[in-house]
Amino acid sequence: MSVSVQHTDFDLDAETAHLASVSHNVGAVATFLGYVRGDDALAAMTLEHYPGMTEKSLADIVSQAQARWPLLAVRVIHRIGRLLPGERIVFVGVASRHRGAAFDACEFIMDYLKTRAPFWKKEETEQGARWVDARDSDESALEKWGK
Amino acid sequence: MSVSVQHTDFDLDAETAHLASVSHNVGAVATFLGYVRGDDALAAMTLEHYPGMTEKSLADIVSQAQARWPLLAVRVIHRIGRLLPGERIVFVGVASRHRGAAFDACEFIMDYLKTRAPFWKKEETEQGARWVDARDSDESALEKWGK
Amino acid sequence: MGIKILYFASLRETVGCAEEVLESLPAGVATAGALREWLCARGGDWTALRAGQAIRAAVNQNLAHAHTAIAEGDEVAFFPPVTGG
Amino acid sequence: MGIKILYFASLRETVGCAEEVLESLPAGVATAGALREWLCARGGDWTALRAGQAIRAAVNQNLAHAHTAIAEGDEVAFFPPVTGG
Repeated sequence: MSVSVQHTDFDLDAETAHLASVSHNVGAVATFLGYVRGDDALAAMTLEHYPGMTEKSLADIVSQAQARWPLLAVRVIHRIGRLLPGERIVFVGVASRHRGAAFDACEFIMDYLKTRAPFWKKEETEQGARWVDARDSDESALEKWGK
Repeated sequence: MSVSVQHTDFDLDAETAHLASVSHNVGAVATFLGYVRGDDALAAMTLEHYPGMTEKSLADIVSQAQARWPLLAVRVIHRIGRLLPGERIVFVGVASRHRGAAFDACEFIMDYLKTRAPFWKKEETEQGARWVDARDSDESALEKWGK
Repeated sequence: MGIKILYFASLRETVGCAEEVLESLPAGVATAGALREWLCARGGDWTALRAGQAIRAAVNQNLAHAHTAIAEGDEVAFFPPVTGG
Repeated sequence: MGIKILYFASLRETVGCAEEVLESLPAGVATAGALREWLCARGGDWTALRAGQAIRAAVNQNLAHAHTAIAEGDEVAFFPPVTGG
């Protein structure tokens, strides 16, 4: 398990190659990449977080996933600071023997991250800056995991 | 939509960057990578396919996914020929506005590919060569898509 | 026109044939299932196509059922359950 | 020991404070919910913490409920619903 919170972008090829290389039993790697959408003349997005709690909550989310599925490796990278449209915000990668566990755990981690990890987005547009509202659909996405 | 059946490996960074770049509305890219597992002293895996039908069935699977979810881009790459343990067999990447559609469509495409696309795997081990048996769990994985 | 028949994977190896062309559809054979029975009746290795064996069929590169109609000019394929991905 | 209180995102901007330290827990305040009410009672911008506003709390960096106990030495944070990912 490995969790990073960082300003810089990441090397997708290297991250994925590492997930696949942890064991000769890896048959499946599911990944998720979240991007800054260029909606509504968005100029930039700034991500604030709660240092200390962020790493702790991400590690806890990953532990929950590892308790539910037979995972061989998990990697979570979340960027902070000012990001431009098209830039990557988040990476979740999960390696497992078979695809079912990899897909489920990757989506589970994203659903929990979206509602439990202390990150906040502020959008800059020509009309000024505004904090992004939480989406009800993110909270309801948790229901499929039975909690 | 873009489907490739090829002997060569692929550039994950370039494929993912392309999926993310098709529209400024892309907020989510879900991907799946399948690998040759090094189980049971496996020396190599050879993938045979049905040229013509392969491309047609993959295009049909992708069309079904596009009819069910609001997708911005889909990419499927399936390798054929002789592959060694640790090598990548298949890539499915799906770009969408939000993560739910991207995750669902990516898993749907893999579940259909595993049971409908005409590929066959033959394993080489020290004990000789044998064709891989279809897994019942692959057929039952389709049930969650209501078909 | 005739009819082209393709075999793949373990079935191709068992019957020792990747592709054959029948000059015309055998008498009384109008479906993928009937063609399979006709091929099975050749005996020997061809009994790998007998009822109960897990063999799939495609007609003109679309997955088919036993009752899928076939006609002169069609491409019919027989193969074991797929294992790609 | 005292108690450290952190504010994040829109709430941080509204109350104009990222972090403060109370020298001791206010009298009668023993839960995250009670601390929130005590802060709200400051009035003005602090009423952003009033009941009904979507504000979350964490105690010692774990998500908390209104009834979560707090004690001297704890780190308590208040913030709007998270929007990362």
